[in-house]
This record gives sequence, C-alpha cells and structure tokens, in this order.
Amino acid sequence: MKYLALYNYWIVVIIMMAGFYIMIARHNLVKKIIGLGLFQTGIFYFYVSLGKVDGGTAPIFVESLEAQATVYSNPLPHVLILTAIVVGVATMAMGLALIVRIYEKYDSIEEDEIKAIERQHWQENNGEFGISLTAPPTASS
Amino acid sequence: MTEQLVIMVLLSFLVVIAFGIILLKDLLVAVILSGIYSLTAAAIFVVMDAVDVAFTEAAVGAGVSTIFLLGALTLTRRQQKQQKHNNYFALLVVTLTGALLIYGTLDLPGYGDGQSIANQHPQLAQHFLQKSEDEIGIPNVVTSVLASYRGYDTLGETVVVFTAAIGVLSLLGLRRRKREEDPELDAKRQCRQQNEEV
Amino acid sequence: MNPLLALLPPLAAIPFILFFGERHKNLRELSIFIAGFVLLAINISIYQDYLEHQNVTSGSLNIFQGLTLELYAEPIGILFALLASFLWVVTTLYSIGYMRGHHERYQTRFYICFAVAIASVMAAAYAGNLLTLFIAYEAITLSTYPLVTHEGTEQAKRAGRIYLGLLMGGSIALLLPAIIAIWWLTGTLDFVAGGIIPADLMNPMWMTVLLALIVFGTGKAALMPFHSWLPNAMVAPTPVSALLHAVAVVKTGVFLILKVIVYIFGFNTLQQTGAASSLVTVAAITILLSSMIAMTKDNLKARLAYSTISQLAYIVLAALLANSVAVKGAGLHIITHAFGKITLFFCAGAIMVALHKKMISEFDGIGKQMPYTMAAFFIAALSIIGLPPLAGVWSKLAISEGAMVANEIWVVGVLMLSSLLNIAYLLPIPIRAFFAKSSEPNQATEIREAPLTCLMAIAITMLGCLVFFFWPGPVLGLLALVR
Amino acid sequence: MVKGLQQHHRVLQVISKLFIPLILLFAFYVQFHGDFGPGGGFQAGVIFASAFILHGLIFGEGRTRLVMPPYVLRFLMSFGVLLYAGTGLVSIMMGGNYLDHSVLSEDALHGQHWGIFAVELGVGFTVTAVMITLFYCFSSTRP
Amino acid sequence: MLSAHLPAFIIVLPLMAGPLCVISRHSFISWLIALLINIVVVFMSVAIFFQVSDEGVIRYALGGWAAPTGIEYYIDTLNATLLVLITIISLCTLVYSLPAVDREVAKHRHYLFYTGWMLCLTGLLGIVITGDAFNVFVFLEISSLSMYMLIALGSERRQALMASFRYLMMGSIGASFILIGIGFLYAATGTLNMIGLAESIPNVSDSRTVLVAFSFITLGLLIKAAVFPVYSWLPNAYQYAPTAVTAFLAGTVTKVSLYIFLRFFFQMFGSDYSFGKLLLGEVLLPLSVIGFFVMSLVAVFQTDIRRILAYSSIAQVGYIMAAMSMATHEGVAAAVVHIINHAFVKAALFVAVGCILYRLGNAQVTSMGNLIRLMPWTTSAFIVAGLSLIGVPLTAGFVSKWNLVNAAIDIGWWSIVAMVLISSLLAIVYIGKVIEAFYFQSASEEVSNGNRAIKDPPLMMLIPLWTLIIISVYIGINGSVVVDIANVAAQQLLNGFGVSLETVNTVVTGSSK
Repeated sequence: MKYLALYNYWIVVIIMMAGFYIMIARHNLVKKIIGLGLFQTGIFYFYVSLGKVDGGTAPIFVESLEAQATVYSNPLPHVLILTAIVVGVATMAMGLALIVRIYEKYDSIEEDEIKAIERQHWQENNGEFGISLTAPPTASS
Repeated sequence: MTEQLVIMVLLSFLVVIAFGIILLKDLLVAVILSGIYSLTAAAIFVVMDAVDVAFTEAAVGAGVSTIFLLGALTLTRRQQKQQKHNNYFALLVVTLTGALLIYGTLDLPGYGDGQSIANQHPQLAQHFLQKSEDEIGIPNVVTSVLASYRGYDTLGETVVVFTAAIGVLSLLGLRRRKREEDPELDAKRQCRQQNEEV
Repeated sequence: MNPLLALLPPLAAIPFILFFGERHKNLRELSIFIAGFVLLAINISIYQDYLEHQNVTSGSLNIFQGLTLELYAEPIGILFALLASFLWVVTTLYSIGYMRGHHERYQTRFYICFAVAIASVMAAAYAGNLLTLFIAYEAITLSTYPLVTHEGTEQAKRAGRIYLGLLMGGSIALLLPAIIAIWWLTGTLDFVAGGIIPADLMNPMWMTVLLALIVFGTGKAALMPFHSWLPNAMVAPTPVSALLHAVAVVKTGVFLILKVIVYIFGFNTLQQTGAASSLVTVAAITILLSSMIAMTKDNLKARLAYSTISQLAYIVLAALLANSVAVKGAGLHIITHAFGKITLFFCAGAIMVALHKKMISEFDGIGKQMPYTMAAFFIAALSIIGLPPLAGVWSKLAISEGAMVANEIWVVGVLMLSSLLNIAYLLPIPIRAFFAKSSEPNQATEIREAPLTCLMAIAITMLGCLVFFFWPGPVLGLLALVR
Repeated sequence: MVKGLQQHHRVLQVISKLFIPLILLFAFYVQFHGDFGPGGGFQAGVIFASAFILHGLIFGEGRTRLVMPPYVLRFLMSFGVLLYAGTGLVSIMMGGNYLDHSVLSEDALHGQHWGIFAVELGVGFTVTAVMITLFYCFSSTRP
Repeated sequence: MLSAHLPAFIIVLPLMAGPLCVISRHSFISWLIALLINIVVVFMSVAIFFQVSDEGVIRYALGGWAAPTGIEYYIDTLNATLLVLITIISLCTLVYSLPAVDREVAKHRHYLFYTGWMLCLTGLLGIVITGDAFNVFVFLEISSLSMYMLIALGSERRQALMASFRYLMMGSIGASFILIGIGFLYAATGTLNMIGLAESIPNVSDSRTVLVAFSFITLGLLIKAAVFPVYSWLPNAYQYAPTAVTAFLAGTVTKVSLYIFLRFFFQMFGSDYSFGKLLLGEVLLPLSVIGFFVMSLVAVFQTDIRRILAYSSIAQVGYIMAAMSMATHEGVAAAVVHIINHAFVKAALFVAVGCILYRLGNAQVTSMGNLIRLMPWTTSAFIVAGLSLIGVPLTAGFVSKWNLVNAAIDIGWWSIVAMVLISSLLAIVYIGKVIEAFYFQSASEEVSNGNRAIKDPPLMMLIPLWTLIIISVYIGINGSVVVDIANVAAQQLLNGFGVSLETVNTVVTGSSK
C-alpha cells in the first residue's frame, strides 16, 4: 500500500528524466528547451504532490464550506511553484531568443553542426581562434 | 480513489507525450505536443487542488510558451536533424539520476498524506491555513502567502520576468518594420497624423 | 640604526634613475653611486651599532597569525650586507665602462632592476626570521629575472625560463613546505641563537628530509642537481654575472642555508641527530663534479660558473658540518670567494668588451694586449685556489679545520683534491694568455685594455683579495660573535 | 504567417475584435478578484498580454505597436517592478519592516489589503508589459 | 532608525536601479544611476559588516513575518564579508566598464547592459544575504538570467551566443537540481528556513529523502561553481563575454556558489552530517585535486590569456573545494580566505586583460609583444596579480596558500600539500608564459606598424584596476585582516546557527502578529 502511494512520484520522476534526457542527449537546441520545460514541469508536480491532502480542497476559504470542518491542501508548495513556473518561462524566453540569434549567425540550431563550424573556423584561422572581431581600436578617442 | 485514478491516467498520458517529444523529429509537432502536455498538466494541478498553479500553467505553459516556441520555430527551422547514434552516456546519467530520485521517494510521505510534516508544520502550512484569515483577511490563502508571507519571493519572481524581458530585448531588439511590408498599416499611420493635425 | 634604512638607498635611487633615463647617463649613474655610498655608510653604522649594543632591529610587521616581517642585524648578515653594498659600488663603476663599451640596450631598466635586487639582498641579509628571508629570496629571483633575460634573445629567454623555473619552482615546491612544516612544528619562524628545533622533536630521518628540502629547495645555492640555472644565467651582461651570480644571488642561497643551520636547527640538534651527514656527501660530490665539468668548458663565463657552483658547495658543506669553526670558515669563504670570483668575472667582461672574445681557446697571447687585466685575473685565480698570500687560503683552512672538529677527515681530502682541480681549470687561462703565441700576429703587440672604469673596478676587487689575507681580523672578529 | 492571416481571414479578424475586449475584461477580473478566487497579478498579466498577442497575430504586430507602443511597455514593466519594490519602501517609511503591508493603514488588515493590491498590480503591470515585449521581439525579427 | 533596515536597502536599491536604467534609456545616464547606487551599496555593505561585527548576527524579518513563517535575512560575518566583497568588485568593474562597454557593446544596448548588471548584482547580493533556502533559488535565477544576457552581449562574436546558451543549459540543470533538493528537504522537514532546516535535519538524518536532497543540492552547486567534471560552461563564457562582465563574473559568481556550499553543508546540514556521515569530503577531495591539477595543466597550453585565466579559475575553485573538504576549522577558514583573495585577484587580472584588449583588440599570448614598454601600468598590474595567483609572498595568493597548506598539514594530508605546490608550479608556467611575452616577444605586426596607438588605457580603466591590485597587495601584506575574518566565519559556520528560533538575536523581527 505504501508503494501505491508513491506511484505518483515515480511517474513524475520518469517525466523529469525524460526532459533531462532531451536536455543532455538531443543536439537540437529547440528540443533542449522543450526538454527543459518537461523537466521543470516534472518538478512542479513533485512539489504540488507534496502539498496535496486526501479529501482536501483548494486553499480558498468559501463561506459555504467554512461551516463544515474542511480540510485544505497545503498552499505553500503552490506558491513556490508559481514562482518556479515564472522562472521557467523566463528561462525559456531567454533560451529561445539566444537560439534565434544563434541561427542567424550559424545558420544551424544543431549543437554538433555548430561545433563542427567552430572547429572549421579554428582550422581556417590556423589557431588564431580568438582574434577579436570587436571594433578595432583605431584612433582611440 | 477516483481522484487518484484520474491523476494516474493523466500522468500516464503525460509520460506518453514526453516520450513522443523525445522521439519525434518534427519540431512543430513537438511544440504542439508540449502545449498539450502543459494543458494536461494544468488539469492534473486542478485535481491536486492547486487551482492557482493550474491557472498559471494553462496560461503560461499552454499559451505563452507555445507562442514563443512557435515564434522561434518560424525564425529558425522546423526539422530536427537525424541523430546518428543514441547517446548512451546521457542515458546512463539520466538512469542514475532517476534511480537516485526514486530512492529518495521511498521515505517520502505517501501521496495525499495529510499528516506529513510538510502539511502539518505549525509555523508554515498550518499557520497559513489557520491564521491567514485573521492576519491577512483574504480568502485565497495562496494569494496571502504569495503577496504577504512570502511577498519577497514574489518580488524576486517579478524581477526574474523583468530580467527575461531585458535579456530578450538585448538579444533580439525591437526592429522597426519596413513600411512597404504593410500598406494598410501605413494608411493608418497617415490617418492618425491627419487626425492629430485636425 | 634601523636595518630598514638599508633598504632605502637603492629604492630611493630608482626614481632618479628613471627620471634621468638614457638622456642624462652621467647623472643617472651618479645617483647610483650616491645611493651606493649612502648604503655602505648605513651598513657600516649598523655594524658599529651592533658591536656596541648587539641588538639592532627594526619594528616587526604582523602579516597574520603571528607571522611577521622583521629585520634584525646579526653577524653573518652584517658581513653579507657590507660585502654586497661595497661590491655594488664597485660593480656600478665597472658597469659604466662595460655597458657603454658594449652598447647595451635598455640600460635604465638594467639599473632599476639592479637596484631592486640590491634592496632585496639587503632585506635578505638583515632578515629577522625565516619568512622575511624567504620573501626577500623570492624578491631577488623576480628582480633578477629581467637581468638574466636582458638581451631578449631566444637563448636568453630559455635561460630565463630555467632560472625562474628552478629558483622559483624549487623555492615554492621544496623550501616553502619546509618553512610551513617548521612553523607548524615549532610555532615560530624566528632566528634564535642555538636554534628552535630541539633534537628530540622528531625522528632523525625526518629531520634529514626537512633539511634536504631546505638545502635543495634553496636553488640559489646551486647544489647539484639544482645547479643548471647558473651556467644558463651567464647569458646576462657581465656585471650581472659578476655581482649577482658570483656574489649577491648565489650567496643569498648559501646565506639562507647557513642561517637555517645556525639559527633554526642549531648546532646541537644537528650534531646529536647527525641529520646533516648525508647531505655533506652531496656537497662534496658537487664540489668535485662541478670542478671537473668546469675543465671541459671553453667559454670562460661558463667555466667560471661551474667554478662558482663548486665554491658554493664549499660553503654549504661547511655549514652542514655544523660547528662554529666550520661556520666561521663558511662566513669567511663568502667574503674571500666573493672578491676572487668577482675579479675573475670582471676580467672576463673586460676581455669581452675590449677584444670581443668569449672562448678560452681564443685567448692565446692576449696577455700582451691586456696586461693589467690578465695580471689581476692571475692573482684572483690564485686566491680562489687558496694559495698564500691571498685571502682564499684562510677560508679553506678554516673549513678544513671545521671538518677535523666534526671528525670528517675525508672532507679534508676532498678539499685538497678540489684545490688541485682548481689549479687545473683556472691557471691554464693566464698561462695561455701570457705565454702562448697569438694567432693574430699583427695585433699582438698593440695594447687594447678595457675602459678605465673597468680597470679601476678590477684593481679594487683584486686588492681586496690581498687585503683580506693580511687583515682578516675584523671579519673573524665579527664571525666570532655568531652564537 | 502573419501576412496570410491578414489577407485571408476576415472571419478571424472580426471574431477576435469581439473577443479581445472580453479577454481584457477577464484579465481585469482575474487581477482584482485574485484575493477571493484563483488568480492574481501574474495570471492577469499573462491574460492581458494574450489579448494583445492575439491582436498582433491577427492584425500584424506593426499595428499592435500603434496601440501599445514599445516605449509604453518599457515604462510599464519598469513601473511594475518599482511599484512592487516601492510598496516595501513605503512600509519602511511607515515604521514597519520591508514589505510589511500591515503598517500601510491604521488597521493591519486594511494595510494588508492595500499592500497586496499594490503588489499584485505591480506584478500585473510588469508581466503584461514583459509578455507583450517578448512577443514583439520575436515577431519583429525577420528570419 | 534606517540603519536597522540596511539589509533591505542593500537588495532593493540595486533592484530598483534596474528599472530606472530602463526608463532612462540613455547609455551614460544609466551608467551613472548604476554607479551611484553601487557606491551607496558599498557603503551600506560596509556598515552592515561593522554592525555584524559589533552586535552579532543580524536577522531581518521581511514583511514583518518572523521566520520561518516569512522569509528572513540572516547575516553573520561570512555573508557580511561577501556583501562587501561583491559590492566592491562590482563597483570597480562597473567603473571600468564605461569605456570598455563603449567599445564592446552596441550603443543602443548600453542601458540594457547596465540594467542587467544591476539585476545581476541584486541577484548575487540576494543569494548571499538570505536565510531562506527557497529564496536562494529565486535570486540564483535572477543572477543567472542576467548573467546569460550579459555574456550574450559580447555577441559581436558569435561564440558568445553559444557560450551563453551552454551556460543557460548547464545553469538551468544546476538550478533545477537545487530546486529538487529543496523540494525533498521541504518534504522531510516542512520548512524552508535555513535555521529551521538546521534544527529539523538531525531528527530525520536517517531518511533517504534528506540524503537525496543533499545529493541534488550538491550536484546543482557543483555545476554552478564550475567544479572539475562539470565546468564546461565556464571557459567559453569567460572568453567571449564582454570584458567587464568577465571580470565581474570571475570575481563573484562562482564565489557565491561556493558560499552557498559553505552555508548549506556546514551550517544547514551540519558538518557532522555532510562530512561525518555522508563522506562529502571523500567525494569532493578527489574531484577538487584532479580539478586544480588538470585545469592548471590545461591552462598551460592555452593561447588566449582569457582562456588561461578561465582554466586557472576552475583550478582555484578546486583549491577552495579541497580546503572545504577538510571540514576542519582551519580548512574552512582557508577556504574563506581563498574565496576573498581569489575574487580580488581574478577580477584584477581580467580587468587587466580587458585593458589590453581595449588597446590591442585581441588577447592572444603571441601578440603581447613589447607591451611592457607600451602599456607599463597595465602589464605591471597584470604581473602583480599574476604573482598573487602563483602565491608569491607579500601577495594575497601567498596568504591563501599558506593557510591552505597549513590546514592540510594539520590533518596530515601531505599528498595534498604536494599536489597544491606542484600545481602552483604550473601557475608559474602559465603566468610566466604571459609575462615573458610582455617582455620579450617582438612586437606583433599591428603594434609595430604603428598605425594604432598602443598605450595605457584611460584612467577610467586604470584606477579600478589598481584599486583591485592595491586591495590584493594590502591583503598580502596585512593578511590578518582576511584571516581573522575567516576564522570568525569558520567558527560561526562550524557552530551551526548557534541560535535557536526562540533565542533570536534579532535586530528587527516581526511585529507581535
């Protein structure tokens, strides 16, 4: 019976790990971002599951329910997860913007292709890899 | 028990979607799937009594995130390249991490256990549920905690969103449209100018 | 007088050197002279102070956890400081002629680094505890690095790398852990008469390891197998080789070993545990081996470098014998060898400036072209070999005596053998110069001496060799105060 | 994508014009009813933004910019953060700790109400502005 | 009265500076706003530091809700010191950034740059000051997101984008792991407050939940601190970010992660649990030793100075980790000392490299020829800081290394002593390589062509550079400043939180609600 109660957690772990796998194994950058989303959603379930109380209701006081002795679910994980969701979407937006710029510069969103381009670039420059493309310091003012 | 069954079914559904995302090469489909995934997630959150979370997940995960992902896809490409071989190292890492996590769950209080320390902590969970009405006076405990008890976290959260906007602005910028792209828009601008002159 | 003052003149000269630069060479070098004389005066007054009060110290600066920086005058240090500051003046005199005659570049940088090195040597000489000495030691390494690589050629850069690698590497990898271990064991790094490590503190084997860490970690003492930086460093301009690599730098190394043996371990501890005896063998091997290598070298400066290694090993050996007689010999040898070797280097430099010759095989007949130089060379060589009436004899005698006291008779044999080897690699040079037929007959009769300032410097140091034979009293008197 | 919608989907345009006010209204409801039911500044902000995003998708982002110009958004998102952080500073001025809403009014409960209202409004402003800005950024970039 | 609220102001002011910069939208004005706020914050952090050393630990209840119900700040000697450290480094690099950013970032993005900077500062200070485990995560994300953005602003070179993306991926994995860990901790104890956690963990220390929480937090922090096997985000990020950002990043970001390490493992979990029961030391020690050894070796073979310094940074993190894994008072103190010293030294080095880049346009060792004469002030600053990295006496690095070696000897780890010293030798090699190039390399073509004015950078860049150098040399000469602080901090860390929730040594707590 105890393990039945943990079944939820285990599925959540599988979901998290699916996301994690996409993040580290897939070369496609957009896929990585989607994977990050899956991973984080998994964490959200985990938190929210912690706060669930059997037979409870959402932690909003309603007059009609107040009369009966109502059990409420724990609101704290919900609050934490609201914050985490926002963090997640912020990270995702940032990542996608980076991907768009990377595609502009490399014409690819596959990590291994980009690595190959970098390597080629290195070889073409005969080791002068780090030569700066920043504005040349002409007549500094 | 029905509740538990619903959750189990939905979670299993999520697993299927997650594996679909791993395997599919078409990024557009993957994005749509992740949208569905978020919507399902929102449903699960409702069943788990986390209505605020569900609301947010539906709005953000299924809504805004999907739009951003679609936007990024239109700006890049739709197909994922075929990967030549499976990444066994990644599989190993993931398996180990997952095994560690499952090992950790063994001592967790069972799902829905109202007596767990997390749900019974007198200064946190129980304090919010029992005293927030007297201390804050609003019915939605989540809002009380969010905006008052842990208002500082929410300030941080707002700053995170703000940072993301700054970051994307600095990366992509707001580029001006060229006029000829949208003649209708041009007409409107002129119209507006005329109005101002009048 | 506060020993801290001894650091000031060389440092104070730097702004002047910079200010005058290449445009006012004479003023630049004048300022160095003034600094040199002031420094000498300060050192003499510290010496006199010491004779009166025997307690000359600067305040101490606490770094952390009881680690302090402190300057403190004691006999060996005073002797060393006097020696270095006197020879600085002489060397400056010499380098005016040499650097100009040789048209060296970046003379300003040269003089600045030189001044910093001298200031560091002063700090080392008056170091009041092992940490201060270590810091000064590192400062000397760093400030002389630009001097070694002065020419900027590929060879100079390579030499610089070896120099920095062996000296700094050795000091950080071996010396520093030894210092930390001493601090950890005894809770202090102060130089205390009679030493701070009691004989029963640890197993004699560990004591030997600790001592070996210090002796080998002090790369400047050039004990084999940590010697190879010294011949390499000879790419530096000759005044550098002369003052730094025959006197100041290398002597700082042996000075550190001497101080550690006298004031950290103490004679009693070493005599009781016998921790030093195996290292004496290493020093003896170094003496003989480097003398033999010296014979194979055709480049004069390289030959002198190996000779220096051998002579430094004398001092290390004397220190390791761990008795007051031998230590007196070590102190004396610091002085006598300094005067002898610097003269030899000066001569080598003079030959380079005047005739552009570096190889001994090219020296045939140059005695007629440079009679004064070669005469001085001859005298200094005799002093190094240890023949009366020259100063070298006293120090060799004292070391032999110390060996007898320590009951290590075989060391005397080593010294004898080494003297023979000295004769074998040093004397052929003046003989060749004076008696061999020149290969360039038409120039053979023309006198082409080095610049006057060079000759003056050579004369002064050569006289030193003589003076200390007849008048070693003050030095011996000072060394007798070592407790 | 945008252009296609513009030219051929009159139906969508008409329907969205009907819907956008409703969405905005709902956003206001979520914003101000967050104390009593689910929702709050963040959710309201996203919904509010989604109305503009819908407008942008259907009528073209350029035209949305006329309605909601970027400089307004830039100000709005900054203002939201400042409002939130400023509420806390006001608490300090009134003698409480940072973000202690109960000192904002004579009565602690009223103070909490005011504080939460201001704070949620700040979140709402910022989130609305940020989401619309992000949409602009992505849609104004040309592949 | 306001002095009681300093802990709140020190976070809120830089936080509000961000939006203000956005509203101003002007490159110089936004810099000015950032600068002014930063100066104020420096003074505040110093004031807090003295408050802490005079009156003891400060606890500040945010929202007036006494912990653990609400969130609180918990400030003791360790994080008060880190506040000072971060604000000073931020100030120095911010001053430096005005001319540097002008060159490296497009004009219309300057205001975004300074906004990001202020937000990053907020994030770092927020992490350091807080006493709430979940709050750490929130502010970690603020600092990380702004860091991704700041790195990507070096995007005149496309590698910066990829570097930023990799950092984003690694950073998100790290943050997610930390989030999982905090979740497990919450499940096991029901609280999020660090003191509350410290009190509850001994009761549940046998629980597998806490074990897993511990492992995930460790993994997450290892990634964030760029410890040996999971450092891969760092070299590219350091190399391609705008130079001012690199200096700021190198001085602070990994240090803050290490701070969380100290706070969590010594104080929250308690060293008995982390090191006694779970043998964290046995795991960390090999990683850190291999880390500092291998990374020093890798640094030797790099050709770009920034890359040399980046690998050296990973090596230095290894030293700090090694010191921590001793889990003794001396070890922890040595770690704190090195955190402080290395922050100043590395920031100075990166600022110096930035100055060279500013004039020369690249940072390849091969093009450093003749710089000692052309840019004497910059190169000599680099040399002084480089010597500190090696650990030459009278520099800050020596104080660090002395403490580290001494701590190792104290528990008889002679092999560690040897490894530390050998890797110091490698430091001689990689720093020596650069110094040798300064001196002896013949001038590169661009320089000798003379069509570029290669000389010392403007004073705006030199002054912060030399401020950092002087601080590090001062620490080297008067090391007891840092060592004393570190000893107090180590004592506080090893004593646990020392105060139970009832006997709060509070400056400002919640009202009587």
